[in-house]
Amino acid sequence: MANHLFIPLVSPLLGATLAVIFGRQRLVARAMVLASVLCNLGYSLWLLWLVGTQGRQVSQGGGWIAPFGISMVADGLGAIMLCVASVLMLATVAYSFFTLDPAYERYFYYPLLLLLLLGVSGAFLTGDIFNLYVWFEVLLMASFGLITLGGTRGQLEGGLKYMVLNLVGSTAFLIACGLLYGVVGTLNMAHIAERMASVREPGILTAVACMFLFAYGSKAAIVPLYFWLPTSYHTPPVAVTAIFSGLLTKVGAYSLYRVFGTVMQNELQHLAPLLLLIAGLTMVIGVLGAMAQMNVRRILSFHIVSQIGYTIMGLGLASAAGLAAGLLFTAHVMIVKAALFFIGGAAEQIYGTAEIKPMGGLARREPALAIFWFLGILSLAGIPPLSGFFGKLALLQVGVGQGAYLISAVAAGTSILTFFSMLKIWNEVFWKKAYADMSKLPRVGPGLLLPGAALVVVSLVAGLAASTLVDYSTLAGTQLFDQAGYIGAVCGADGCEAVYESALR
Amino acid sequence: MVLLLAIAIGSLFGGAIYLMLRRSVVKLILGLVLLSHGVNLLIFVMGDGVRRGAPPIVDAQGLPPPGVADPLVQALILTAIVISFGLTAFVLALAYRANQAVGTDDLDDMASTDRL
Amino acid sequence: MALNEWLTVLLCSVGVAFMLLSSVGVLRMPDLYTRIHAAGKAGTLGVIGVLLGVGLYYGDLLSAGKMVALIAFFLLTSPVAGHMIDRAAYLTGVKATPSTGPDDLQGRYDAEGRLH
Amino acid sequence: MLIALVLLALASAPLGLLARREPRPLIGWLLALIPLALFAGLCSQLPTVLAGGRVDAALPWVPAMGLELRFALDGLSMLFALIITGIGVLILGYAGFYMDKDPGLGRFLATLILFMGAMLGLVLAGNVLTMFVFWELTSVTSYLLIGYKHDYPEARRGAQQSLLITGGGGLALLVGLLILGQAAQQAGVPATEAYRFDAIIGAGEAIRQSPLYAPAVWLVFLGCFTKSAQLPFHFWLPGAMQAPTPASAFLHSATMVKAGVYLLARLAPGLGGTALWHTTLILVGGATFVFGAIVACRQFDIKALLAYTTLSMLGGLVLLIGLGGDYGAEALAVNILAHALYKSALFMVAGIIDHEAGTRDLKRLGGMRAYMPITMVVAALALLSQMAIPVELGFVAKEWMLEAALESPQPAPLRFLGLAAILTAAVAYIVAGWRLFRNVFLGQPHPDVLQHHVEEPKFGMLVAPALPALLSLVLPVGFLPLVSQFLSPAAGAVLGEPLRFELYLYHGVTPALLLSLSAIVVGGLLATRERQIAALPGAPAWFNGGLLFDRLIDGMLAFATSLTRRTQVGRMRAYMLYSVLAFLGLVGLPFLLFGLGAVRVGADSDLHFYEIIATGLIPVGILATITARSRLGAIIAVGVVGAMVSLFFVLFSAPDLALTQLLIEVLSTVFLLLVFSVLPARFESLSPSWVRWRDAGIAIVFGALMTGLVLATATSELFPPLAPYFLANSLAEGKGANVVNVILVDFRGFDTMGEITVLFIAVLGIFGLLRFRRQVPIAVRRSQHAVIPGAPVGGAEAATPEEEPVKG
Amino acid sequence: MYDSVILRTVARLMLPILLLLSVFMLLRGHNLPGGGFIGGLVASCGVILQMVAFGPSFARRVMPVNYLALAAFGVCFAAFWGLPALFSGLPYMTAFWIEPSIPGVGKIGTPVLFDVGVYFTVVGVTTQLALLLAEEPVLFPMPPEPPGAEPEGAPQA
Amino acid sequence: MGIFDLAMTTLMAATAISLALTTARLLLGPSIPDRAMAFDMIMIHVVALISMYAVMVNQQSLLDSVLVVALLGFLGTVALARYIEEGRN
Amino acid sequence: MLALNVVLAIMWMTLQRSFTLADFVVGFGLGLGVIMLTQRVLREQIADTAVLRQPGAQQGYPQRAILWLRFIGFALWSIIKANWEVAKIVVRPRLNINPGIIAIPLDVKSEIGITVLANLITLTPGTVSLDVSSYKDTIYVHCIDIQDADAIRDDIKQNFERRVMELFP
Ligand code: NA
Ligand code: NA
Repeated sequence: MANHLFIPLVSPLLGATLAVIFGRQRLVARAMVLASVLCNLGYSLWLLWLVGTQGRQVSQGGGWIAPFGISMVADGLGAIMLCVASVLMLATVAYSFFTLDPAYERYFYYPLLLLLLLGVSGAFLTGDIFNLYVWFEVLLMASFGLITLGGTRGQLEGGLKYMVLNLVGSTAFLIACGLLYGVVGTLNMAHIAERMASVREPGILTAVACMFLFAYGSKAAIVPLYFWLPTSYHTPPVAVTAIFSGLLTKVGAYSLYRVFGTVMQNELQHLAPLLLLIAGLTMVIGVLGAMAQMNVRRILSFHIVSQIGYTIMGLGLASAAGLAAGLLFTAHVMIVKAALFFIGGAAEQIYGTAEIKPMGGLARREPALAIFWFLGILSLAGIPPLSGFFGKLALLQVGVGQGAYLISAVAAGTSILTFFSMLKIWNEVFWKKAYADMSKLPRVGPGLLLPGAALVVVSLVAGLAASTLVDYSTLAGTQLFDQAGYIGAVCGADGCEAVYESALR
Repeated sequence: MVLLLAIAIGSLFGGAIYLMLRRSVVKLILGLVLLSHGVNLLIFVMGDGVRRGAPPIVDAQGLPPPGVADPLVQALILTAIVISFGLTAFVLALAYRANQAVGTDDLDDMASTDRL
Repeated sequence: MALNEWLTVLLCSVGVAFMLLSSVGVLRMPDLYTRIHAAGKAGTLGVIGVLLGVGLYYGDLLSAGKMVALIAFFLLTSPVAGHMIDRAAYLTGVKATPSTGPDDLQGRYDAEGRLH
Repeated sequence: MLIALVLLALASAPLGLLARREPRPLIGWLLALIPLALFAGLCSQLPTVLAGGRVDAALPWVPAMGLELRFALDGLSMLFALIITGIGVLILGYAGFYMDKDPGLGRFLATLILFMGAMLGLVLAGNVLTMFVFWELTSVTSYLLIGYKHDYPEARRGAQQSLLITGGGGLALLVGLLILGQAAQQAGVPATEAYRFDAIIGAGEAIRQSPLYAPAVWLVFLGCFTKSAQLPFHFWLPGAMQAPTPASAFLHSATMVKAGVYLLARLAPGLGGTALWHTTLILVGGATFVFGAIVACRQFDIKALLAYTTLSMLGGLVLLIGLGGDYGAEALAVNILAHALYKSALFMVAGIIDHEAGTRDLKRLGGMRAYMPITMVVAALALLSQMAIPVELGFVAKEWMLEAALESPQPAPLRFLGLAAILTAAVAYIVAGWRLFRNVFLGQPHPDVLQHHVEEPKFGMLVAPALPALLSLVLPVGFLPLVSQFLSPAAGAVLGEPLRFELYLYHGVTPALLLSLSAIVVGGLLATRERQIAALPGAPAWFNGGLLFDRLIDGMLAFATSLTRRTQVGRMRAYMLYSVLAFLGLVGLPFLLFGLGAVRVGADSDLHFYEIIATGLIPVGILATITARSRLGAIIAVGVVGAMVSLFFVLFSAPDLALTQLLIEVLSTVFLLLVFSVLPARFESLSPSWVRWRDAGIAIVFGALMTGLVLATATSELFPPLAPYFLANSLAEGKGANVVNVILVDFRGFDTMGEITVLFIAVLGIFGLLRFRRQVPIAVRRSQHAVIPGAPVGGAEAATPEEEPVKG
Repeated sequence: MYDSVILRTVARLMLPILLLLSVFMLLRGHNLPGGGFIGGLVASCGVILQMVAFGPSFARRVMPVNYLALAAFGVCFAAFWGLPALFSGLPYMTAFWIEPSIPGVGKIGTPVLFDVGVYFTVVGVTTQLALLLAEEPVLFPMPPEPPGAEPEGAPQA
Repeated sequence: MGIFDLAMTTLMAATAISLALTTARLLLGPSIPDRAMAFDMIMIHVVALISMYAVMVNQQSLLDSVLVVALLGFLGTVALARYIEEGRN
Repeated sequence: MLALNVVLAIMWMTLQRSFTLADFVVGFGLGLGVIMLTQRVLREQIADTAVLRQPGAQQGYPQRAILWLRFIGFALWSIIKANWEVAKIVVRPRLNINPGIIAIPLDVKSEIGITVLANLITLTPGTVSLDVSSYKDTIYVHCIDIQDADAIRDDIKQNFERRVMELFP
C-alpha cells in the first residue's frame, strides 16, 4: 500500500488553508505556498521514479477495500502529469512573486493557485470516477477564482463564459457518472473497467462513453467545445493564463486518456475514428483561430486548442504506442506553452499591451528574451532537438505505423501553420523595428525572464535527453493500456468482481 | 415510478437548456440551478431502486430496513448538491460583477473579449 | 385502528381541511392583502392540526413536546411572514382591490421605507 | 570522429560572438580556423573513403523511436562535407571583412557557424531521422540568416517565406521518411534500424514493391524540391537573397540548397529505378534548369541573377539524378563540385562589388575594370566556369552532363527532354554570364559609382573568391585525375555500386563536345544581343510563385479570420447552443443508434396520488420559471422547483438529501435575491420569437434525450450495485447508523474532503471577486503599464491590462 | 436601515435556538439524518436571518467571528484528522475511534471530527458568502424603466 | 394497506391537491408578493406532507427535519419579502 | 440568562430524546457556548424589556403563571375563531367584502410586546397586522371586512393589547 500517495493532496490543502489563516503575514503565507509546491515537486519526481522502478502505486482511501472505497492509483501517466504540473506550478509561483501586483496576494491568489494544484493532483491520482469529478470541481472552482481575480471587464465577461461553459461540461461529467453507476453499478475505475470489459453488447454503454467524451472534451477544449477557451484565457494576469494553459485543458485530456485508455477500451476502439476526426478538426480550427489573432496571448490561447488536437490524436490512435506518443506531446506542450506565456508576458509588461501591432524592436533590446522566445516557438513547432520534435515525431511515427495517414498529414500540416502564426509574433514583436524610442520602456528583470527561460531549458534538456522521456512515456502508455494490470493493481490479482462477491457473501 | 421521474428529469433538463439559451444572465443562472436539480434527480434514479419509506438508516444490529434505498447515490447527490451550491454562488457573484461592469444583464453585450 | 390513530386522523383531517380552505381562499380572494388572510390559516390552524395529530400519534410526551414546540414556532413566525409580505406589497405598490375602504397607511411611508 | 566533428562545429558556434570585438576582419579569418580544422579532420579520412570504404559512428539518442545520432562518411558525404567546410573557411574570412562595420557581425557569424554544423550533420547523417534533425536546423538557421537585416520588411518576408516553404517541405519529408521507415520495417528490418540510410537502401527492392512507395517518394520529393527550390517551389530562393552576401554565397549557392539534391542522390540507389522517380525528376529538374537560366538573363540585380542561375543549376542537378546511369552519377558529382566553386566565388565577387560600389544594380554599374582589375579577373574565371567555356571545370562538368543525357538509360523522350534542357540552359548561361560581366566591368562607369571611392578590396577579402575561382581553372588543367579519383566514390554512392571514372578535357570529337561547342556559339551570338533579350516580355505577372504563395497565405488568413469571426462570436448563447448541439450529436446520436433498445417504459403500478402531484409540480414550476415576467417571479418559481425536489427526496427515503437540498435551496434563493433585487424587476423579451421557438425545440429534444437515457439506464440490471456493502458495514465498520453520513465522512470521506474544499475555494474566489477592486487604487495598477508612444493601438480592447477596473 | 420591529424581535429570539439546533443536527448526523452539512447550514441560516432582519453589519457584529478564517480552519481541521492514519502507516482518513461512547455526545472518532470540520467549513463559507453579497453596495445604475411598462403589481383582477 | 394508511394516504392526497392549488397562485401571480406568499404556503404544505408521511412510514427522525423545513420556509419568505422591498425603486 | 441556559439545556435534551445527566451537562455546555456567541442580541432583547417594566407592575410568580395560561387560552380560542371566520368568507359563493387598512395607536412599548400583539392580531379574525411605525406608536392593520373601524380598534385595544400588556409592558 502506497499511502504516501496522499501527500501531494494534503500538502497543498494544508498550505492553502494555512496561507489563508496567516494571510496577513505575507512572508509566512508565501513561504507556505512555496514549501508546499516544492514538496509536491519533490514528491512527484520521487513518485515517477518509484513508478518507473516498481510499477503502479496504489492506496485505498480510508482503508476501505478497493471497489468500495476510493482508490488512489499512480501509474506512469499520473506520475508524469503530476511532475509536469508541479514544475509548472513552481514556475508560476516564481513568476507571480516577481510580476504580480501585491494586491492579488491579499485576495488569496496563492492559496487559489495551491488549490488548483490540489485539484489537478487529485484528478491525476484518483482511481474513482466520482472522486475524479470532485477534483475536477476543485480545480474548476479554483480556476474560476483565478480567472476573475482582478475584476477587469474582460475578465468578468470572459470569466462568465468560461465558467458557464465549463459548468455544462462538468454537469455532463456528473450525469455520465450517474448513468455509469446506474448501468455498471460501481464507481471504482478498475471495477468499471472489469465490468465493462465483460459486457458483450455495449448498447447504452456507448452513449454513456460518448457522454464522457463530451464532458472531458469540453474540458479539454476539443472542437466543437472549445469556445470558452479563446474567449477567456487572455483576460487574467499572464501567470494565470500560463498555468491554465499548462494544466486545465490537460486535465481534460488526462481524463480522456484515463477513461478511454484504461477503463473503456472497447469504447475507445469504437470511437477511434470519431476521435481522429475530432483531433484533426481541433488541430486545424485551433490553428486557424490563432492565425486570425493579433494579440500574443490570444494567439497562444488558440494554439492551446490546436495542440489539444494532437493529444486527442494520440488517443484516437487507440494503442499503447499512440497513448504514449500523445502523452509525450502533451507533457511537452504543457511546459513549452507555459514558457511562451511567461515570455510573452514579459513582453507585455514592457509594452503594456499584448497586441502585437504596437510592439516591436524587442530582439535588439532584450536579446535574452528573444533567444528564449525563439527557442520556445521552435519547440512548439517541433524543431529538433527541442522537446516538441519528439512529441510530433512520436505521434507521426505511430500514425504512419498504424496507417493513419490522413491524420498524420493533417498533424504535420498543422505544425507548419503553428510555426507560421508564431513567426507572426516573432516578426512583429521581436524583429520589427520599434515604433519609437524604446529607452523609456521598462527593462526585463531576471524575475520576469527566468521562469520562462527555465521552462525553455527544460524543453531543450528534455529534447536532448529524450530517451528517458520516451522511455517513461512508453511505460506510461503501456501501463495505461494494460487494463488487466490496472485492475490487478487496484483490486488484487483476482479482480474487483471477486472482491465484490466475497465481500457481499 | 421511473417513467414519472424520467419525465420530471427530462423537463428539468429541457427547462434548464431553454433558460440557458436566453440572453439574460438571471435566466442563465436559473437554468444552471434547474440543471443541477435535473442531475440530482437523475443520479437518484440510478440508485438501487427508488423506494418509499426506507431511508438508509440501519437498526441497532446494523441491519437495514427491508426495501432500503440506495445510500450511495444519496451520498453522491449530497456531494453534488453542495458542489453545485458553491458553483451557483460563484456564478451569481460573477454575474453580479459582470452586470456592474457592463451595465446590463444582456449577455449579448458581453462579447468584447472575442472581438477580433 | 387504535385510539391514537383515530386521533391522528381526526386532527390531521381538520388541519388538511383548513389547508385546503386556505388554498381555495388564496385562489379566490380579490387582492394580495385579502389573500394573506386566507394564507395565514394554512400557516396556523392547518399546520397546527396536522402537527398535533402527528404529535399524538406516537403517544409519548417527547414527540408531543416537539410538536408543541413546532406549533409555537409556527405561531411565532407565520404572522411575521404575512406581515413582511404585506408590507413589501404595500411598498412596491401592489394595488388593493377596488372595494377597499379606508387606507390609513396612505402616504405614511417615506422614501427609505420608514413608516411614520 | 564524425560525431566529434559535427558536435565541434555546432558547439563552436558561440565563438562567433567573438567577432563583436575589433579587429573584426581578422577575427573572421581566425574563426575560419574552425571549418579549417573540420576540413582537415575530414581530409584525414580521405584514404579510407577513396579506397571505397565508409567511416561510421553512432550515438544512441532515442532508441525506442529509431532515432540515433548516426553518421556515415562515404564518397558523397565527403564531397559535400569538404565543400561545406572548405567554402566555410572562405566565407567566414570573407564575412569578417565584408561586414566589418556591422555591429551584428558576432551574431551573424555565430549563426553561420551553427548553420555549417547543421549542414555538416545533414550530409554526414547515416540515419534519415538524424538527417532530418539537421535538415530542420539548416532551415531555421537559414531563416535567421535571411532575416538578419530584420529591420527591413523585405528581409522578414523573405525569411518567413523561405522558412515556410522549406519547413513545410520538411514536414512532408518527415512523413515521407517515416513511411519509408515503415516500409523498411515491413520489409523485415527491425524497428530500431529501420531509419538507417543503408537499411532503407538495402530494402529498396521491397520498398519499391510496397504500396507505400509512391506516397513516400512523393513526400520525399516535396521535401527535396522545396529545399532545393525546384519549380514550382522556387520562388523563395530569390527572396532569400535578402541575406547578407556571405550567407547567400554559402547557403543559397554552395550548401543548403543542395541538401535536397543530396538527399535525392543519397536515396537514389534505393528508391530510384522506377518510372515515377526518373520521370518526375527529369521533368521537374529540366523545367527548373531551363526556367532559372532564362529568367537569370533578365535580371538586373547581380545577386538575383546569380540566384536564378543557382536555381537553374539545382534543377540541372536534379535532372542528372533523374537521368541516372553511370554518367548521370558522375556528372552529378562533377557538377556539384564545379558549381560550388564558381558560384561561391561569384557571390563573393558580387558582395565585393556591392561593398565597394554601393550597388548591385547592373544598370548603375559599369567600367569597373579600371578600378578593380584583380576582382575582374577573379570574376571572369568564375564566370567562364559557369558558362562552360573550355578548360574550365564548368566545361568538363557540362560535357559530362551532356554525356549523361546521351547515355541515360531512360526512355528516349525523357532523354531528349533532358538534352534539350541542358542545351537551352547552356546557351542561357552564356548570355547571363556575359551580361553580368559586361555590365559590371566593361563600358563606362555609372555616375553613381563614381561618387563612391571604388577600389580593389583588401586582400583578406579578395582571397576568398579568388581561391575557388582559381581552382575552377587549375583543377581541370592540372589535377583532373586527382579530381576523378576524389569524385569516383561519390558517384559510386549515387549509383549504388562501386564506380571508377576518369574525367577528361578532350576525348576526341564526341557528340557531347559538338553539342557543347554549338551551345557556346549560339550563346555567344545571343550574348551580343543581351539587352534585347533582357527587354523581351517576361512571364505573365500572375506566373509568379511568390505572388501565388502570398495570395495563398492571404487567402488562408482571410479564411481563418472569417471562420473565427463567425464561430467565436462572443455571445454566450451561441456558445451554449454549440455545446447543446454538440451534446445532441455526441450523445444523442449514439443513444439513438445503440441505446434505444434499452429503453423500458414499465407501468408504474403503485403510484400514490400525492407522489404524482409532487413530481408533477416540478414541470409546473419550470413552466412558471420560463414564463415568469419578472426576475423575482422566476427566482421564486425556481425555489418552488427546489422545494418539490426536496419533497420528492423525503417521499423516497432520502431525508438527508431532502434537508440539504432544502437548506441549499433557501440559501441559494437568498443569494439570488441579494444579487438580483437591485436589477429592474422586469425581464425584457430579448430574442425574437423564432429564436425562442427554435430554442424551445432544442430544449425539448434535449429533455427527451435525457428522459430516454434515464429510462434506458435506470432499469438496467446488468450488474449489482455497490450499495449493499455500505448497508452491511455501516454500523459494524463505520460505527454509524446513518449510512449516508457514514459514506460521506468515512467510506467516501475523500469526496467530502474535496467537496468542502470546493466550498472553501468558492468563498475565496467570491471574496476576491467582490472585494478586489475596492482597495486597489487604479493609479497603482496603471502605472505598471505603459504603451509605447507613437505606436498604433490595435483594437479598442487591445490593452486589457490597463483597462479601467470596474469602479467599486 | 431596514425597519421592522416584529421581524427583529423574532430574529433575535431564533438565533440561539438555531445555533443549538445546528449542533444537534451535527452530532446526530452519524446515526440519523443530519451531519456536518446540515448542521452547518442551519447555523448559517441563523446568522443569515440576523442579516435579513438587521443588515449585514449587525450580523457581523452579533457573532464576532472571522468567517473566512473559520472556513479555512474547518478545511484544515477536517484534513488534519486524516493525518493520524497516515502517520501510523495506514491510508489517509482511515478511521480511529475512541472505544467507549461518551455519554451525552456519542461515539467519537476521527470521522466525527472530520464532520465537525465540515460543519465549521460550511458555517464559515455560507455565512461569509451571504455577508459578502449583502455588503455589496448597489452601484449599478439601473436603466430607466421604459415608459410603457407596467409594474407587475398592477391590478389584473 | 390498513384503514389508517388509507386514511393518511387520502389526507396526503388532499394536501397535495391543496399544494397544487397554491402552486396555481404561484403561476397566476400576478404580483411578486403574491408569488412570495405562494412560496410560503408551499413550504407549509411541505411541512404538513412530511409530518404526515413520517407517521405513515413510521420514521420519527423525519420530524426533526420538519423543524428545519419550517425554519427554512420562514427564512425564505422573510428574505423574499425583504428583497422585494429592497428592489422596489 | 441562567434560566435561558437551562431552557436551552432542556431543549437539547428534548431534541436528543433522552433525559440523562450527561445530556443535561452537554446541553448546558452547548447552551453556554451559544449564549456566549449570541449574548449581544440577547442582552438587547432582555434590556429592552426590563427597562420598560414599571416598578409597581411586578407581580408574583403565581399571578404571572395564571396570566400566561389565560393568555394562551385566549390566544388559541381567538385563532380558532379567526380561522372559522375566514373559512366562512372563503367558501361564500360571492365575495362582497370591504377590506381596508386602519391605524391603531399603541400603548405597548417593549418590542416583544409589540411583536406578540402584532402576531395575535394576525392570528385573529379578519385582521392582519401590516406594519408598525418606526416610533413604535402605531400599528397598521389590514382588515378583511370593515363594517365599523372604531369597533375593531376598540376590540383590539381592549381585548388584545390589554392582555399583552399584562405580560409584556
Ligand atoms: Na459529501
Ligand atoms: Na441522504
